[in-house]
Amino acid sequence: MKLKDYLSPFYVWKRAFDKPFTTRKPLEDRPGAPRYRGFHQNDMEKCIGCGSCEVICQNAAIDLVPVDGIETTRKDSGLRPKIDYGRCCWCALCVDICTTGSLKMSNEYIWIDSDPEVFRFVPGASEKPWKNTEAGYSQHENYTLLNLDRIDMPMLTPEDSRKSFIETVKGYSKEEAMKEAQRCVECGLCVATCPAHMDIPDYIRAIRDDNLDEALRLLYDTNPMPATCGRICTHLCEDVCSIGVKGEPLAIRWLKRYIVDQIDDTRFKAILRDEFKPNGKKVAIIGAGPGGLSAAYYLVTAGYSVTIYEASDLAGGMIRYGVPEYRMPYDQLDQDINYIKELGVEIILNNRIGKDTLFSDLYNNYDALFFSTGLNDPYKMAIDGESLPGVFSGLQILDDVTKGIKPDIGKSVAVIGGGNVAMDAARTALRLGAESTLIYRRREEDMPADTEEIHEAHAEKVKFITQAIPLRIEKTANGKLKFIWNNAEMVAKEGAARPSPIAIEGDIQSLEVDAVISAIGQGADYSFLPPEYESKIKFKRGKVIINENCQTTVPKIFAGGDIANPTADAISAIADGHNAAKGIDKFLNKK
Amino acid sequence: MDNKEINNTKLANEGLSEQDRPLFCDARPQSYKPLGKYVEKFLNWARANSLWILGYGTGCGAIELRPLMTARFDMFRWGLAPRPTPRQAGVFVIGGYMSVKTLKRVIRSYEQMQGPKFVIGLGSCTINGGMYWDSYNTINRLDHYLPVDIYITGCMPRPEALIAGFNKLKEMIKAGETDGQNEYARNFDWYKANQKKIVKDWNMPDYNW
Amino acid sequence: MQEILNKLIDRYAIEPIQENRHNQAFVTIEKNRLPDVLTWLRDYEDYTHLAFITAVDYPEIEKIQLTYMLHNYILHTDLGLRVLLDRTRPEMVSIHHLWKQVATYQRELREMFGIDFPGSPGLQENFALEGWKDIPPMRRDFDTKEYSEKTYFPRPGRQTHDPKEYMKEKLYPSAKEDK
Amino acid sequence: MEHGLFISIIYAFISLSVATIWGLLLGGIALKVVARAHGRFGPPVWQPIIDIIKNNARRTSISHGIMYFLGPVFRIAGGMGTFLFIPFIFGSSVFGNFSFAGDLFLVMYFIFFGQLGMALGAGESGHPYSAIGVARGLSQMTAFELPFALSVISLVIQYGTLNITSIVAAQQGGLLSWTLFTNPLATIAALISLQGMNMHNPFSIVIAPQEIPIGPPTEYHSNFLGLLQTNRGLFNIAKLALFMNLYFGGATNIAVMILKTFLLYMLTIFIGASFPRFRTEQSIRFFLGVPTVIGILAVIVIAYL
Repeated sequence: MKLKDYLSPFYVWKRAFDKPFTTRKPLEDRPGAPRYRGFHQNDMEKCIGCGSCEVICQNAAIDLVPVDGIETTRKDSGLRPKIDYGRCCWCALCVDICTTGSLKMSNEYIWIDSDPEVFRFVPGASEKPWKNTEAGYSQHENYTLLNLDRIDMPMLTPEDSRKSFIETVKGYSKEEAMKEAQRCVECGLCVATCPAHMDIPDYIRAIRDDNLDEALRLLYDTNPMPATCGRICTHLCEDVCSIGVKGEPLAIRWLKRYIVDQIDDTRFKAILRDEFKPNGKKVAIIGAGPGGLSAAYYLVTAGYSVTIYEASDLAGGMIRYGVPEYRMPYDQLDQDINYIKELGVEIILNNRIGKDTLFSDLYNNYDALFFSTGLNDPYKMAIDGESLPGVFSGLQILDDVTKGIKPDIGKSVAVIGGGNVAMDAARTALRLGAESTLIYRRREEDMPADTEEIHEAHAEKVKFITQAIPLRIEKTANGKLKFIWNNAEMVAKEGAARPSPIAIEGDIQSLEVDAVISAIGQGADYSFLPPEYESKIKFKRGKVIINENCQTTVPKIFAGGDIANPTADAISAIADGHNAAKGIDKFLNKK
Repeated sequence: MDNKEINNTKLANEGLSEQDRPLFCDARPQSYKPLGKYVEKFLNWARANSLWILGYGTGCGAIELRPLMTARFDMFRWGLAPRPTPRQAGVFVIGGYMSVKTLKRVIRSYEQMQGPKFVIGLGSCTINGGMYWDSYNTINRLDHYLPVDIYITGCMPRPEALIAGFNKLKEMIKAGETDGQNEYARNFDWYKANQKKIVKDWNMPDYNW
Repeated sequence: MQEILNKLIDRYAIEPIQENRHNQAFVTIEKNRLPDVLTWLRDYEDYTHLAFITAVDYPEIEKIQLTYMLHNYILHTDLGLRVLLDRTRPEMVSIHHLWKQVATYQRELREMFGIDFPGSPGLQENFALEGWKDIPPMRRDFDTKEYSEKTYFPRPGRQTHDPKEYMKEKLYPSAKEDK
Repeated sequence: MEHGLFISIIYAFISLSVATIWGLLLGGIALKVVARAHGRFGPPVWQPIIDIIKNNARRTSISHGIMYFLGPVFRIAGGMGTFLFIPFIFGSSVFGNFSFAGDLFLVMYFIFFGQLGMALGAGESGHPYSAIGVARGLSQMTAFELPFALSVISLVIQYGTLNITSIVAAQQGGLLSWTLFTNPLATIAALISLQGMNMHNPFSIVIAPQEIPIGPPTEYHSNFLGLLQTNRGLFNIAKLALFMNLYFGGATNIAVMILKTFLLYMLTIFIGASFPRFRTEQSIRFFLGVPTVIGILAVIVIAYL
């Protein structure tokens, strides 16, 4: 050994005169990194309680619990994640999966207690020191575990679609549907919103598992017209879809359609295994629309013998006569109706109650009555010139086209209104070879029509004139109609839910068209009800008052569909039909 | 044993052969009364400022104890020091999950420590199983087997959290709130029943001093 | 790699061969030929290093698959030898005479999968589980979650709600008696 | 011994207390100094005292038998014995301690005595690590005693007395009359064995905490450990005082004593913190090599030149 080997170790003492490495106060001086994953934070307002965090947690650390002050609404389950820090391993999968981005992690990491029971809290609700910490881990902008983009639905191009009545939407292929189904987080928020409370997550899972038979059974549990609803449903479910908070909601409607599209209708009976024992009781249904058909299905599967009285020459009601073929091909509607017929439901067509058969006869001959006659009496605009030739109602046009009559609308039309009927009428007019202009009192975002409808109408080059208050219709010298309106501005009124249009004085415009189609809504037609029943059944603002079993104030009479519910769409009518069937069953079995 | 109130309730010491029994402890642990108020206060101050940690890494959390000894954290300046033998140590840091096999050794080590002794449950696993909650061989909650004075949640907690935990433990010792030793003696039968339910081959004395 | 595989095919007519990477392959061989093949590989083909033995349980086909992973330090290639054992009474020839340290693996496999290696030293000693009485924990029909909940009593007080059911209860309780 | 017995006891008690506390503080200072070399702050200097209080305040303690019980007693008896026959401060009536003609031999015996007692006690605890530690400690001790004994023999020849007080008195003629300068070879041999006696690196294999948890005292706890720790302070200062007296001219007042023991202790720390650890056979080989040769040379030089 050299002398150097003995001396060099003493070099270590040089260190003694340098500044020590030690952090004096590690607790204060060493906070977590800006993206350190510490204890959770949750934005209570943003969170919708979908429970994706609970499902993804590998350690079963998350419970969903009700929290004071959080109400259950359509878009919010009212539950909030409660995290067990005796389980959590701070992997942040819950943050990455969060459908709203409300769940975050602070960079606080110190929590010490002598009681092991306290290490659970609801982030956002409990007052913790890290509740409002800025730094911490949150979802990365460009990275999410969710699939936010909807699988594109193959559609006809607007150029092609406006030329014919061929169905615009082509439907998903198997790959597309399974891919789309995989986006679902199975939170189940949609079930409460669906008027029929369909088992949406379950049938989407069945699609994912490629078990379409099971999926169809799930559909028929709550909805006997899936082919119809798969096309024209107002899909309230998609509005509340948790994926929709940050991205595009799941195409629940198209997935439903996919199930029915994939299964040959001849196999329905084998798959659904609808078996029932007739119980000898008879129920009459007025109106073969979705409400009536739905009630008929559930009644007949409960063993009742059901007769439907329909005034038109084909069943389907507003779905057949109010929805144009490019949205709702008639063969698909027939598929739904035929299955119900197959089960033994008798549909008597061309039989208008009050004219061909008396309401009192039905009342006396059947054990129970259900009517779901729908809204088929178009509202009047109540302006001058409304009765001029060339002024049609939207329903009239759609009805004519269904029946194969080509209405005389010329080369240009003005459609008044902003609902689905107005859209349908405008787009139908396009297909009949006319230029359509849509005129609406309020702004575009106020339109009651589905956004998809509005979007497609735009794509198909329907002209939109908004904030226009109709004044009158005049006949011009060259045989055309002149539609005159007053431009309006939107004024928010105190206490009103939405701003209302107020005419701007003097700002009057006009448009020359060949025809004017008014589609500003419809009312119910109760002319089939004899006065003695009409007086017994209670109404409110033109709608029948029913209880939760769809029972009217006359115990034996049940009602549902557009005439009773506020949403006035097919799925609500179907739900009413189902409820009425259950109500009738309860009512008749109690006796 | 220099303790007057010794209770000679004999233990069964099952699992030991007849000739081995006298070699091992056959008395139950005792409860101890604190000395006079001010004396105990002074002694508690000394206990709080000289915490010797049993350096037995029971789980992944043991790795969080190591940085404390480095120059960065320098735990010695708070009177903390690792101790290689349970006889001399006063704090048992349970570093996270404990398998059944480790639990057996931990029980033995804990009982060999001389009172007053303190237990720190480090990490989520000691509270409710943590990420090993559904494992066939790791326990879910530590407080069923040992009296735990404080828990530090985390998976794993950073060394800073461990420091905070020691600070809290010190405060509790100074306030005289930590009485794991007596709690263990009082609920001895309950702890033993829990331990024996898990540790299937109990081939050691019922109590290891 | 191909060379040794060809030799294996020639000498022992072993099929099928699954090649994972250019330097890694797996072959499935008969149970009673394994010691032969291992000895030959070790003594003549430079597969001197037994990296590990491991097992996979396949209840679907009622088999337990044992894999012996060999490494050649000269060519730096890995060769995995697979053996299928009957699941009801899994038993395998011990190879501790080839590699002494194998006894430890065999102890572990006996404990975790219940595979018997007659003659292996210390086979009945505890490995990680002391006094285990249930079915071997690595068998696929062993439900570890259920066992854990039964044995280690998780902390009570946890309760969760399903958003779907909860919303039903809150928003449309009338439909409760559905289905 | 001009005082009565009672006074002597009181003086011895005071002397012991001051020495123990100073020894413990020195230990604390050493911890702090070493911590600086590690780049950290280290515990407070009174940490060893707190540790002793804590250990004595332990509620339970386990005995493994009579010898086990006596181990720490032997140890502290060795420490006290060593200390009480060394003049802590030369000429002081309180710190002068006991002195008689052959006290150098007695002190050297006491240095061994504690370790042997400890070895017996630790052996009875039955812990294998204790046994390993004891084996290592005793074999290392025999090795470092050899150069120290040679150095002392050289001193005895040089001063012609076995009385420490006389040796200190002989060095009182200024700096150059210290043994350090009059007999440098003996001093060097003794300083090397001091490093081993204090069990600082590179001779710390005995307590090697990483390999054999803490060595001989593995099983010692509570009051037993408290006693051992008290002795560590006392025995340390006793050895330092002995070296101060034999080689560095002793101390005539408390300030000089503090300065000299401090510097002497820092020397061992200075070396200890720099070097890694020898294995047992390495350290034995080391002590029986160069230091022993230096010791023999010291004896030869003093005796025959």
